[in-house]
Amino acid sequence: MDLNFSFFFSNFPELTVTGLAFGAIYALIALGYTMVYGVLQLINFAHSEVFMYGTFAALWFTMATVGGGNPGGFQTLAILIGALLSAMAMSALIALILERVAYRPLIKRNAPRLIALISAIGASFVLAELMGLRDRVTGWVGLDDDLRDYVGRARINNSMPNIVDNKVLFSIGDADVRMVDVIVIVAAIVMMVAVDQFVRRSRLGRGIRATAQDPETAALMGVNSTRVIQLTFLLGGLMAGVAAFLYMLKIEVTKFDVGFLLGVKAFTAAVLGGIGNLRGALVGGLVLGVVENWGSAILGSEWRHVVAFVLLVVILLFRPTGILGESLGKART
Amino acid sequence: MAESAPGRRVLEVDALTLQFGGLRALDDVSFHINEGEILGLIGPNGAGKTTCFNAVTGVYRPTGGDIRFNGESIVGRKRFQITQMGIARTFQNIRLFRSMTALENVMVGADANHKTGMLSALFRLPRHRVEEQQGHDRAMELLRFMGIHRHADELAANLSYGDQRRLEIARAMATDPKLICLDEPAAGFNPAEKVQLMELIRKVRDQGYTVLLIEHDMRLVMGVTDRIVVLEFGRKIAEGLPDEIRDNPAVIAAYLGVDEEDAS
Amino acid sequence: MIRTTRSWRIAAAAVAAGLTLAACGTTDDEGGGDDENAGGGGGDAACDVSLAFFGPQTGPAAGLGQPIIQGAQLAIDQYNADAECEVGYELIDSQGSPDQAPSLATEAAGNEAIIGVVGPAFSGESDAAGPIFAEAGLPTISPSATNPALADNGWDTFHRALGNDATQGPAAAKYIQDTLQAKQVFVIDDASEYGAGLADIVKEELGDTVVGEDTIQVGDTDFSATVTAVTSSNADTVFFGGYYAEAALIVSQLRDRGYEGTFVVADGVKDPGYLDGAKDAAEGTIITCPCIPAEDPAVAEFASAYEEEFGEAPGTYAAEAYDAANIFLDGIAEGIDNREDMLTFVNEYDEQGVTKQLKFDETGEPSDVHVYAYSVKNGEIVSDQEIE
Amino acid sequence: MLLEVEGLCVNYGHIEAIRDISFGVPEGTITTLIGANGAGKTTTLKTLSGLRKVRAGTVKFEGRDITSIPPYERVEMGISQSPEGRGIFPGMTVTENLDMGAYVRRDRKSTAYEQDLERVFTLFPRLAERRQQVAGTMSGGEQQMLAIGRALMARPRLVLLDEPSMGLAPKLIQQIFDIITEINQQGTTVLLVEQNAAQSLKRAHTAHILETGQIVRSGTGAELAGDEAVKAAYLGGDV
Amino acid sequence: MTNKSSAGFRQRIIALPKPAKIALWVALAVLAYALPLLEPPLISTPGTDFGGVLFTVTVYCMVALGLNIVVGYAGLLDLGYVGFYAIGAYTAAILTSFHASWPLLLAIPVAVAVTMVSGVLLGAPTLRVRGDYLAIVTLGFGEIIRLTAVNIEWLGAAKGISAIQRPPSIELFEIPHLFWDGAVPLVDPDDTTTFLEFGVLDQIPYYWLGLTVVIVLLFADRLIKDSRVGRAWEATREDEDAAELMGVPTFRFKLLAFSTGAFIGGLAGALYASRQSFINPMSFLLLFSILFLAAVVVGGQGNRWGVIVGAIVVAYLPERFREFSEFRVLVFGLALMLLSSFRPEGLLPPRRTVRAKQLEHEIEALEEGQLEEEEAARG
Repeated sequence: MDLNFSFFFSNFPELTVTGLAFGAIYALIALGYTMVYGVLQLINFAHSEVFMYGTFAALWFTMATVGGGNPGGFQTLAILIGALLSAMAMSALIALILERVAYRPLIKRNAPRLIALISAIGASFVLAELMGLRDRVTGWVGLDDDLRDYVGRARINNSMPNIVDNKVLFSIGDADVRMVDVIVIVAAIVMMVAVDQFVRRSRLGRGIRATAQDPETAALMGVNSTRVIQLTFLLGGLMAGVAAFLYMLKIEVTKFDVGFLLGVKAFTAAVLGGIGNLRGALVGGLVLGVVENWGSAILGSEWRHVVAFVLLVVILLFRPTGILGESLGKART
Repeated sequence: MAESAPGRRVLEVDALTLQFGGLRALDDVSFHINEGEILGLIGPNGAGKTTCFNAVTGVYRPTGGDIRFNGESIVGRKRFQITQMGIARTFQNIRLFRSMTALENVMVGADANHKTGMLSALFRLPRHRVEEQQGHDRAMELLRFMGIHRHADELAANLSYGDQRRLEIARAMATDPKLICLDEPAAGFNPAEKVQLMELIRKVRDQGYTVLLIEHDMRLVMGVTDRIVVLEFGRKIAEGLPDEIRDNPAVIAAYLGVDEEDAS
Repeated sequence: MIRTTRSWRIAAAAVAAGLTLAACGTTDDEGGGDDENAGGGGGDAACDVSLAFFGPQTGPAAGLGQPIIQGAQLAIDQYNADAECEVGYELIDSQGSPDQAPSLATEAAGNEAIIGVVGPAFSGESDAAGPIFAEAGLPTISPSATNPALADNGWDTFHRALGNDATQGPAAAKYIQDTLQAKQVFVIDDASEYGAGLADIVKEELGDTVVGEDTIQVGDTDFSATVTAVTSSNADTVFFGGYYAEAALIVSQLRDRGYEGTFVVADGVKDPGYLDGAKDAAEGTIITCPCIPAEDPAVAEFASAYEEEFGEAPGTYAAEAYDAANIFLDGIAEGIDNREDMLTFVNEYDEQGVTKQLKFDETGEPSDVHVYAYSVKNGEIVSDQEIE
Repeated sequence: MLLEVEGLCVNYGHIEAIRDISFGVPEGTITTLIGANGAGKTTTLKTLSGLRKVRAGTVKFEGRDITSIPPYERVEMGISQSPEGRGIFPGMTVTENLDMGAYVRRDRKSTAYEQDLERVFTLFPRLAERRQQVAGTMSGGEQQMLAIGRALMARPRLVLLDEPSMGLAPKLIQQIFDIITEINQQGTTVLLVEQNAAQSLKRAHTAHILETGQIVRSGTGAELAGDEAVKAAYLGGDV
Repeated sequence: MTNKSSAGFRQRIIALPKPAKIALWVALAVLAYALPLLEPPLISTPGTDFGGVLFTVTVYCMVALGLNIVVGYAGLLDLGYVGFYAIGAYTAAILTSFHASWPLLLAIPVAVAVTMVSGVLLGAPTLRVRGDYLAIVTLGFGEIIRLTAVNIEWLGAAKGISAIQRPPSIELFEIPHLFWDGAVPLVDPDDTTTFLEFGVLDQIPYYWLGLTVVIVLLFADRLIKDSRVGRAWEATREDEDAAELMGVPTFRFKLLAFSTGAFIGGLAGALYASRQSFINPMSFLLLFSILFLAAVVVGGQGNRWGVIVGAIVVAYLPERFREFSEFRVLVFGLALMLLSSFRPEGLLPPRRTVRAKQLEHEIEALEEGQLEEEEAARG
């Protein structure tokens, strides 16, 4: 293992910006983990698939609208917004289905928390495999030929038409900062702030926090807990949809199992920041993205994930409840 | 007289101070417990009784002052070590090992003084057999003493509320303590049960244990304790015999209030 | 025992090719065999025999298994189309993991009808299953396992229908040095057996011209640190040892950041999926491959037949799988119905295949490997030259 | 009758926690349920607020059958509860806790809302001093005040109080009961569940004694307080 | 209710006199040993070798028993158990083939010891972290182990390590297999297994070895569970603070649970490597940690027979239902979801949980919801 510090220092700004961009995506996904954990104390293992379906929605929308060449100006913006909205809608839908099918029956029976984790793992397999076998499904209903462009190559990478010109916006030192990275970082932070304010200021947000702290008492205050749980999944899903859209903008390629690794990382980010804490998700995501990039630069990209997990362990040793600690949920003893 | 009990000081709390952030939960509190005595610790809610308890049993580490048990400082020791030294406790809100049987709960207490490890257990070495037998016998004896031996094989979670409270005391006694700390043992009891409890606490003392008792029910406190320490806002405001405390104007103002019906 | 598990899709493909579905199930009759001796088209061809595919049909590596399954399927379908006795085709799904390989190989070894195996697909599962096939005397021809060490295990049943890393690596390095005249090369690999093995050899051959290296992990999608490393190294050429999925992402992200050097990859990237994934960014990529260019009529014929049957251009190693299956099928056509004879037949085989002259040396390596360079032009992989 | 309970049975598994109890809460009164631990008091309250499922019987509020409507709708109708063990939201400030009490109200910006807030702060001056304090750091007595104040923020017709005196010092107990009486005098109907029989009988207009899930005696507070059997079982003699 | 019939069955077993009980167990054990020879239809696995699958099942049983100590007894959620499994396998591989050529019987104890030490090294800093934080830390640990193996040449990198030693063979006699003609079992003289030949083509002796280890572990598990150690684990799981205050050095016992779990994981890994004779990092993906955990939870954490059942479900069913081919993972996922919602306590929950569940409601009713206490138990 050679330590390559000269490379790291000479490219510090670029490594940081690209790290922040990917970290912003982690942060948005982490939000879904953190909210569900805050309210239900459950690790929503299938959240990674919520994200994955969002990437496909963005992909399909773009494929359907772009057609041949590269549209210009206003049309591009319309397509981008459409792709964003369809990703959000798809992810939110999947998140709600997940809540209904994989969680509500267990919550009703007051099942042990670990079994809910297993149910989520099962749901994650099912969702990923359904996407990976989508050509079979359309085959059965006889739509295979019509939908070939959309369902074909079910188990390998599918890529999105390139619609944003990734031009250099400005430079820091001799590092170029590019369009897509800026869009990703800004959009992620705006969304996170919006959600944070919603949960802090709005009546429904207060309902979420109350349910997180004490579900039974919250019910006595007139909070409809089923609604609150749905809302939590919905918000997490919407944010995963935004993440999915931004991811497609940046990476342009998706696959039925793309969620797994990202999900693990995003969950790591959530824990890093302090699970249950919305701002923690943002901080955790950004820190994770940046440190991964730095670590890759110094040690080599093969140690990227190792760097991430070592960072997690080190942080937890010094701050056992993450960088910002828990706040949405009650402090657990 | 306070000194009527056989003189030796089991526990000495010396200028104990405990600070959480900006909040001073205990401020220069000093008192002691003599061997064979029942000491009551009372005070309004938030006065620092449970905090004091937690400091004595090692849950919190004091910010200042010292706690000595049999002359030895326990500050900085681990909780299980303090238990092994001879301080045991019960909890305000019952904390039994719910999915273990009553007998097993008490045996966990008895295990505090045992040494059986993995290998002795695996090969059923003599030490394991001896300790297991001793633990079992001691646990049954304590269950019988508490009058709940018929429920020995029931899950702790399935015992009635009163029996759970008794089981907690039995479990604490099984650790073979010198000092046993009871945190609101009468919470949730009706008057008849409280009378039984009072007798039980006396019986425990008569077995040679020293008792530190936190309790709100004044009838019980007045009836069973040898001496009382009163805390308010983290400070000791009075100490003395039950009768002295009852008539202490500071205590009446801070704690008892004027309604005789409850305080009598 | 129901022996044949075909996906509906392949069955459907068979129907499309004008075959009867009855062929799908082999008969259960224990030792009954066919009463009528195989006459007709196949002459004295053997009956009641099967070939097997051993590799990932499901799981994360399924994308690499698919073209192999289909390549061998095409060969068998073409054979069966005018054979009296149809050859069965078993799909043994290892999910690409060496974990399940021993049990699967043992079962395959116990199934006497299987007289030839196309696979195992990956070197890892080859390592785990190889001793079992060797013990059972069941000949295998791998269309895709490239770890040079596999041939050194002394399994006489082991063969492969493609050059190993040790033949392709130097060729790639030679091309980079001589044809591209590269001064500064950045080498990336994907830490897989195939990719790391190849990259190591390329690095060794190139020596001092290598100005930087990095290793990514299969399944990663964000390579910004690697891209920064490449751009800041001022390399004029990047070599990537790995498969097409990551190659497409890396080249896109490199081009996205304005990198303009040459991107060189090997046969693991010669797949339509690379073009789909990288689109414009793929333009100009150099792909080395030990496989004959499509100008050759046999190759073109294979490609069009494949496309007709499966609706897509042949993917990575489809042609090698087709060749491997055809070696066995030639043996079956000659009446071979047991493993021992098949092994001898394979060891002595020497015919022109779609990818190369198919002849094995005593360790099971193809004895005559030519490496060709291809390049991506106008969104297509076109042949460039043979690397001497 | 503001609240009418008829033939109520509640089960846990196969065990009957509440067996066929019937009682009413007249508008404007304090009604108390007293009984030992395990008698079914808390279960009754939880059933009234919809947290437990009813096996048989009906609950009527203002004449309307509410037996099977969910808890949050009951709050909207005007039943609010201060739960056992206080159940404040430890991570929220005092003000936020009070806001939670008004969760079902949509008039958060109105003067009526401000008035209600002032009313709570007048009842509990201690809370007024601690508006921005995080509730989890307050003492047990203050938490109890907050829980009661929070229940009032819903502008309930009926407030259910579950053991407000539990774990409190004698002096505080009196204060709490004084405040309960005051709340009632301000026009809110109170259903009080208590173990502190002495205090609650003294304050209540009507009282019911629960034993093992059944009502064994009913009467006015004074009647029961004077009853020898009740005295022996619940008020305790001198020790 | 299925509970009732099984409870009735259990009652009848318990009522048997002791010699009869022992005879019953012995008969069960003999049946278990004979299973691969019998090749019973329906149970036997088409498409893959039955003996090999059974060996895999025994490895999963070992892993499940080990993980059950960590998760089920001590209540520590470990999502990186595959890391220990990997350490055991790699140590055995390195010592018998890659960097040395020790005999396997010497390498296994060392592998197990190394794994145990690694358990202590991982546990010492991380066991202070609670609950779900521990889950993610252990998950990270498992991944670190795998990625280290992928990236370090000394550990074989992605190429892996081949020619790992097999156990020494003692070839004694041959046992014929059965052969089923419809419902009629016939003895097949051509198909035999040589007793204790750990060869290449016959996986059955590995299964026997694995089964023996599982049986030994079951005994050991029982001995430990019914002792001060087992009680301390349970008390820690139930209420860590209370346990500490009752004189249980909870940290030490958690560490003991962790390293005991690691011990068993390492043993399973070493045996697996030996049967496989080849390992590479592919066999130690995060997915396996998840499957191991699924085995424990689906089976019924805290009950040694439950986790055995869980291990069988997780290891055997996907092999048995190879016919689903590409839909296997989908079907497995569905099965996990269905099991979770229909048997939330696991297939065979600990007897106590069953009893506790039945009585909990009664008590709750009688005790009138002691809220705080409930929370303490939940938290």
